[in-house]
Amino acid sequence: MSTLTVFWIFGVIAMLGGLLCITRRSPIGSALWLVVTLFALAAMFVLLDAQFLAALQVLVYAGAIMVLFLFVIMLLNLGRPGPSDIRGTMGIGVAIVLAGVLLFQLRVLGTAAPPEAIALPPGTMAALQQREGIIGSVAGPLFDAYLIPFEIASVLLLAAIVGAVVLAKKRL
Amino acid sequence: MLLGPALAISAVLFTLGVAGVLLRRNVIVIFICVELMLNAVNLTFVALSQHLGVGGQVFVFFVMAVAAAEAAVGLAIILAVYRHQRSVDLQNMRLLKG
Amino acid sequence: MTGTAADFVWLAPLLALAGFVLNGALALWRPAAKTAVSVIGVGVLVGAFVVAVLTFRAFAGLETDVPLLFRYWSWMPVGELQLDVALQVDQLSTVMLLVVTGVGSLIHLFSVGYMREDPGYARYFAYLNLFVFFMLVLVLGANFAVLFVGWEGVGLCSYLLIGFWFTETVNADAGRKAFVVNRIGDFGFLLAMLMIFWATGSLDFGAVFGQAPAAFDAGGAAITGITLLLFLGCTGKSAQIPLYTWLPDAMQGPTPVSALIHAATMVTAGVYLVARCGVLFALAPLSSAVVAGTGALTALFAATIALKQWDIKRVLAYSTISQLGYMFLAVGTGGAAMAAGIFHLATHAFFKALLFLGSGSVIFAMHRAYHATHSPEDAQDMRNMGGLRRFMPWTAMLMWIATLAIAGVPFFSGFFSKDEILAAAFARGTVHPQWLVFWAIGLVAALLTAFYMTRLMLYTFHGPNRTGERERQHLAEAPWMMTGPLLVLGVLSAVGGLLNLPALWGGNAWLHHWLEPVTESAVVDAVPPLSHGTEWVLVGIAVAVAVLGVVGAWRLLKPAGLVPAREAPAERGFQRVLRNKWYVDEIYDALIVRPIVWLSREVLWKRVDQRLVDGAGVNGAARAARAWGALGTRLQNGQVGVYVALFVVGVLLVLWRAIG
Amino acid sequence: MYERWALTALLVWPLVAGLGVMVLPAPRARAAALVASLVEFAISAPLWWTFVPDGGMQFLADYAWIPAWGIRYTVGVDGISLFMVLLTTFLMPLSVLGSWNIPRRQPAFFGLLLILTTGMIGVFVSLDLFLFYVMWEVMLIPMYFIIGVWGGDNRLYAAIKFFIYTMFGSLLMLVAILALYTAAGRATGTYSFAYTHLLSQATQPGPTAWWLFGAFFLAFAIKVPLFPFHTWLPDAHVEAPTAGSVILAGILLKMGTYGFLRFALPLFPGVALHETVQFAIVALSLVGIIYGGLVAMVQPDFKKLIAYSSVSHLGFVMLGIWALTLQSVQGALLVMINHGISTGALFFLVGMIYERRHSRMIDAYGGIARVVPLFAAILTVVSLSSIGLPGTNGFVGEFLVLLGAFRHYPVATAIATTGVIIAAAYLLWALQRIIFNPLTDPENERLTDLTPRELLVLVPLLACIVWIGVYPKPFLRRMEPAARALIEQVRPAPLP
Repeated sequence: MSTLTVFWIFGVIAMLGGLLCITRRSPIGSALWLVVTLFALAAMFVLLDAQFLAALQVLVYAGAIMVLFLFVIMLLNLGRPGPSDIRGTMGIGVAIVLAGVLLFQLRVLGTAAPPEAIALPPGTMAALQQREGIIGSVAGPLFDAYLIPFEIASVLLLAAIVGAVVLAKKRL
Repeated sequence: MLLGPALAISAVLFTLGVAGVLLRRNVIVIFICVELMLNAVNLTFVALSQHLGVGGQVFVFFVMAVAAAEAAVGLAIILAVYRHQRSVDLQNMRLLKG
Repeated sequence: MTGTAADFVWLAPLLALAGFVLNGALALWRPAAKTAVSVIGVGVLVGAFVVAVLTFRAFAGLETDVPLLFRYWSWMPVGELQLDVALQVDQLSTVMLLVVTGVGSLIHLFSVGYMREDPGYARYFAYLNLFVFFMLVLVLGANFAVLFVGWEGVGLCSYLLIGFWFTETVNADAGRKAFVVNRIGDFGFLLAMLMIFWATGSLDFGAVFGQAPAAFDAGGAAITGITLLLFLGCTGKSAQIPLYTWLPDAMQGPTPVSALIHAATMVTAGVYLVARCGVLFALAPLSSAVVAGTGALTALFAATIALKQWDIKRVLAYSTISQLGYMFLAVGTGGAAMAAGIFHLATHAFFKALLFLGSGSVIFAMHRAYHATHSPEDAQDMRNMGGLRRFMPWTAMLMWIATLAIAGVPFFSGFFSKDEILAAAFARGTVHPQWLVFWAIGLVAALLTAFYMTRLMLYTFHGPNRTGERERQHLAEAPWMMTGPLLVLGVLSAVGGLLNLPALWGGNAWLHHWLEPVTESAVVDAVPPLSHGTEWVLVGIAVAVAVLGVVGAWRLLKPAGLVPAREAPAERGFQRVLRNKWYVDEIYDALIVRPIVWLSREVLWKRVDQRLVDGAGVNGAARAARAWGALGTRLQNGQVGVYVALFVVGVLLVLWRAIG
Repeated sequence: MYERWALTALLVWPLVAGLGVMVLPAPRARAAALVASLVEFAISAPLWWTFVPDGGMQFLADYAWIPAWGIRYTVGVDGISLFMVLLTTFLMPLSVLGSWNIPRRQPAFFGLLLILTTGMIGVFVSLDLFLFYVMWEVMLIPMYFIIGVWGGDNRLYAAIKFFIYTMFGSLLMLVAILALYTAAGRATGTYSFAYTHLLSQATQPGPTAWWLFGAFFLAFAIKVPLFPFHTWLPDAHVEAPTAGSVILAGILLKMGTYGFLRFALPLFPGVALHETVQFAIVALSLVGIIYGGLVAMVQPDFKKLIAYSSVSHLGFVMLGIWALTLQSVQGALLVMINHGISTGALFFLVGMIYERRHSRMIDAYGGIARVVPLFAAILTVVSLSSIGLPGTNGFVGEFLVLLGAFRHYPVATAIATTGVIIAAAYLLWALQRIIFNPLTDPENERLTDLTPRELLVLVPLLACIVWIGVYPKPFLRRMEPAARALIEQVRPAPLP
């Protein structure tokens, strides 16, 4: 099986997961199908020479963020199937039309490949990973060129933590 | 080359996310759909980083951080609203109306 | 600067102004200090008269034909326009100066007695002094703008004095009417000034009159327009057709005011202006004819109304309008007749002031009588008088002198001046036939004048008394403070003709020669002098007319048949039309005043301003904006789903641009 | 030295003082405001003596403000703006004194009044269009609050109407300023808002010039106000407190005519003197004169009457400006000053009687000259000045306008002159119904005459009325070179 075939298999899984994610009636179903999509994406990341991100995807996204979602869903006791929250015919129509137009536009944009001039020669990433290590190749720029955004991200996370505590607590 | 398929899949995932947001009224599900859209974008970043340098992967890293922050705050808001409204249905939330 | 007393001519207006300031201050803060008010009020006028006499003597001593110019300060220096506050002393202004201050002094003196009991005594003298100030500015001003200051200023004082007893709506209305009607005339004056300035580049009398023959085509549209506009100003100030209607109403003011402002001085300002601008009128034959024609017509028209008035002051008011008509006939005739016009102005100032002050005495006595018995009768209605000569012999005698003078009975002052005007009109008529018509109209008016004046005297002083049994005991001659000035005016009315005794009567026509430097430039075209024979015939006709009027009235009217005002029946037919002054006031009101007020209120304000501009335009725009806003709030319904959908649409639109 | 800091001090001092007054306790605020405004007047007074008539723009101060966009702080005065600045500083102490007993929140009121001064002076002295625009807006806000907080019953409507009206015009003006800025920048490579810079670039006519002139025209015409943009004025005048009305009439309206003189005419001479534009503006001025007068005649509310009379007076100013002769432009400037003085005095008088009787309706009065002779005397004098009686200031201005305008527009001037008749009709009629006629309402018997404080407000105005009426030369001498320069700039060749 060529890489392409494997890639497409995971791609179909991801798309199916996404479709089911948005159509399941139960929020828990949606969340779990999203997890499926996330795993498929992690596999695709590996195929795209981003092994470190793939690991992060599984650990942080599927592992931490989605658990948070499930936790809240269950905390609010929304797990049992209730009346559907999917909109009526009108809403579905609007959604389909808008989504269709968007897909068309994205496809048109996607076919416009990046100009050759700025594109790196094939295999550059693999060579970089050979030289610096899988993690090192990402960590290098992260603590060098992107140091300040990195620090700001940490502040953002701190703020988010404080904000979440403030918002979620019943009484300060 | 995986760029074309990656972009196509990413477009479909993003569209699914948008459709989900438009389709659902449950705030948590809408949130999930937003996560789906974020991931679709992540896929694009990763795919393009193969061609344009490792910066794309760094962006994905940041997206994850932001998504985590967003999830924390967003879910806290949902909790607060739920306490007040006893519902997570968008139709019951009209706080934006003046 | 001449080094003579004429240099101090500025003292005359300044004294009057000082009187105004002092009396005005007293009026506001010490209204009860009547003695001080009298001393200041009369004192400044006498002082001004002394200045006038000294100025006159000094100027006569200089024997110059050139006016004396006194520039005090630069008023409006803007580019080509160089206006100074400047006074001018020449033959014409000295005559006016003497008349204004002389007659003014007498009337001030009379007022001390007449107004003694009035709570507004100080205010009255303040206004009167202010009037004299403006009148002196008017006659002394060396350019059109300074003249205009006086011109409007006297209008202001007239307004204030007519409405002196302002708590009566009629009086306040009359004052306002006088001012607004005068403003219509001033509109003409202003426009004329603008045209003069852009035609000659100056507003100074000397420069304008010097350049006028070169700057204007004789008889051209420009000069005709200017002079007609100036004359519009005169019709306002001097109460000529069509703007005369304010003067009869002006009788609402205190009687000395009527004597000073509305008979002797202010209303003659128009005559003065035409005489002053004789050069300009000489260049515009059409305007001169209009002036003379309007004068003659007014003389006749006003005389007809005077025939049927019962209010003693109204008769005199219409008589004034009529006499002013004569003066305009004179100055419109131009040349030597200018001097005749000024002559009549002076004699009229004497006898009409006397008549008004005499009627003031009568009203004073009547008022006192009615006041003593608390009777509500009208103290000015001649039907309530009758036989007063038995109670106030001095007043009766003096008023008879004035009546004979105004009627043109020989050897009284009015005889000479009126005769000269008619003779001049006739002489001009030998060249321009339309003047013969004016002459004829003037003659008819003279007949009516004699008639209505005799009627006034007859009803007031002769026949049985109709005042009432109880009131009769209170009738008495006015105090000497008031009769004294009457006496002086009586003498002047009798012998005023000596001022300008024509050669025909062995005189040397002094005024005529004195004014020559001013009038000689105003000669329109050579009018052959009348032969002595013709002149004698004209004199004969005039005397016959006067005598016919007096005797006719004496024979036709039966004062014994009159009943007091409250019992009098209403007039019928043509008499009623005359009684109601040809309904001119009503016609003006219906055709001009009411439509304008209606247009302003109902159309301009309520429709255009409130409905159209503000309603449809401004608030309409506001409503439209609000409607758009309402559409907007429909979107902002708080449904997050809708927001998201719109957001997506927005993104799609942006992407559309990105695709190109 | 004085030359360099005078104008800046005039701008900064009231702002600082105003903020200071706002935090003072109520009883002391008004005294402090009075002192502050007197200091302001004292700072401005030497301008009168040190101004050199032939010296062009003077008292210049020029500092970089936002250099990246070519925005500078440039201020200066010439013979046109000098009098507007002096009029402002002259009226401010009187306004403070005239609103001595204003109810509610005195510190805020007097503080706003002082801040307003900064805005008004700023408008008149700015020589940088951006600064000008900023000042134009700065003046708007305090006025909005003055009307909206301390006004009459319908104050909110009036305040909002005033605000939106002015804002509408001024935003268009901002667009036009920016367009001028970019156009001049493209043409010369120097991007600057400086008045002189834009002036040197703005002479080419063309379709853009028409649009830009239109925007400026609208902004200024609303402010003047020219018919049919005048309807904010009666409402604002009537609802504003006394000091607000005085400042509105005395100074704010002059910003419109000043704008025409300083910006609209010199920047777009080609458009401004185009036949159609000339005709339209002269016609609108005439409509203002006649229409304003006629509508004033039938107003039952004395303040409204004065408001409409302002429309009429400002019509004369516009006529004078557009006639562009030395006499008419100087006359227009004088009418601007006179209108500030006379109409200001009228508003003060109405305010004083309103404080006693709480009515602005003409019908509520009648015959009060007997009760309050001093008030009646002053009201009469001021009314006469407003209708242009010779010997008062009103005459000099109107006469010069008419005289100058007659040269180019004889027919229009003849029509405008009828305004003189109408003015007499409406003001004297109102005067009669207020102070003359029978005294019918017993409430009017109890009116008290003017207090010394009120006299102190009115006497300086009366003095100016007589001074300008009798000896206007000091004014004319100072404004002549500026007027001449303006005319030469706008109308290079005199019309035939």
